[in-house]
Amino acid sequence: MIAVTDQPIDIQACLDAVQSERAGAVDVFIGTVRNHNNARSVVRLEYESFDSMAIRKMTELAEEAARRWPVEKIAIVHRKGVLSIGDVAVVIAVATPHRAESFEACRWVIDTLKQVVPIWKKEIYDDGEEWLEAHP
Amino acid sequence: MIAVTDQPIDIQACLDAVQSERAGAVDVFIGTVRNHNNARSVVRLEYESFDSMAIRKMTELAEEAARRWPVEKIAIVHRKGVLSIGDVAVVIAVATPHRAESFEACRWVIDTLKQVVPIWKKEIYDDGEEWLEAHP
Amino acid sequence: MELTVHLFGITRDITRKSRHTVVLEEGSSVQDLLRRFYTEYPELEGLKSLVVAVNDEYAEPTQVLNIRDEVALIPPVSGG
Amino acid sequence: MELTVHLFGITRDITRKSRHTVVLEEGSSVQDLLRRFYTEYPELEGLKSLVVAVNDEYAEPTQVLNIRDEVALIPPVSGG
Repeated sequence: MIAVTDQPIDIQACLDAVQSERAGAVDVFIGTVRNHNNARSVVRLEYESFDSMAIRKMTELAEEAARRWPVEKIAIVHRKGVLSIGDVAVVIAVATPHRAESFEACRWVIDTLKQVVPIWKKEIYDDGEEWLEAHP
Repeated sequence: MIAVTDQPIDIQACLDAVQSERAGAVDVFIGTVRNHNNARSVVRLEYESFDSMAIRKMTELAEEAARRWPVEKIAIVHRKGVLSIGDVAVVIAVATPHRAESFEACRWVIDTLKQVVPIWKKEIYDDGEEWLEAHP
Repeated sequence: MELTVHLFGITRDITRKSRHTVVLEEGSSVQDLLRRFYTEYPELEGLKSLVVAVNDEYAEPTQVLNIRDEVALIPPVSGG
Repeated sequence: MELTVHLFGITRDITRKSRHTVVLEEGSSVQDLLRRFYTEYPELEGLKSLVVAVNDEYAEPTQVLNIRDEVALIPPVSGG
């Protein structure tokens, strides 16, 4: 399951999507909206996505993960739109036969997603707002 | 949340238990019953637990993880009794401010749980059964 | 040739547009397109990086653009 | 002194009991208790490891046992 959605992410649906009788391990990464960043108080977030390219890049991540590790099933779902504190922004679930590879593959996917998938995060503070990573 | 239960593990309850406004990352490890092990076909599993000591050891793991990493919240739940293929045997959920430490802490907890928590797994095959790890 | 470029995130804020139409000579490259944007919106120079996607794929600066290409400016991504 | 020892997993299968009562001299250690089990159930020698838990904590072989201790045999664990 690969998706970008403006609706709350259904984590159970992600888990159901990676269910496999051959898998003994599922590692799930859940990225949520924190109430602060770099000592500034965050009021809400806005995620913007270039959907068609984001889906393409997420699909490539899933394929590359399956080449590097014995992945049985994988789910990558990213939220877009306005998010409040505590909301789930991204879920990555990776099912593999053994646990070491589930951790490694899941971590590689989130690390690489943050570098290559065209999704942008704006943090809104009490006293302003900022597109993350935009400036040096 | 620290528990040993003979009922199916409620993963959403584990996630709710680690919800924190200060956490931006939750890593969740889910151990499930595979349909084979060491090339033998597994029919079902039986987990036995020394409950009082298991809870004590799992609590110590949670405390030690919180000393080593900036853990906001943690859940460790292990199933006992008879499990079928695909059933969830263990769930570990770790909420931390950033993602690297959620992966590291979660992996340390499952690796250490498998070494020190007094829970025993018997695999039942087509043609026999075996307590795992019992013999050299 | 006339190309419509999709804009996201901070590039949308800087240009105040989600699409921007640019007229380029035939045979223009990704680099030529970027130069045009920098001339028109000097504030884009302040970004940590700015690359171009062509047909949902990151493009090299030397890649030649075609009238049927779907083109987007990609400022530093920050998903996850 | 009389101690009731809790048995789990393969030690329960080998002894065919979930509790086993052992009579030991006062001042006996964890090692003395293990020796008694090995004498009575030689099949326990085949295990990868066998340790004793006293009051929900792993015990050293030299630890002296007390009549009020809650004692368990811990064969190799395999949770997770």
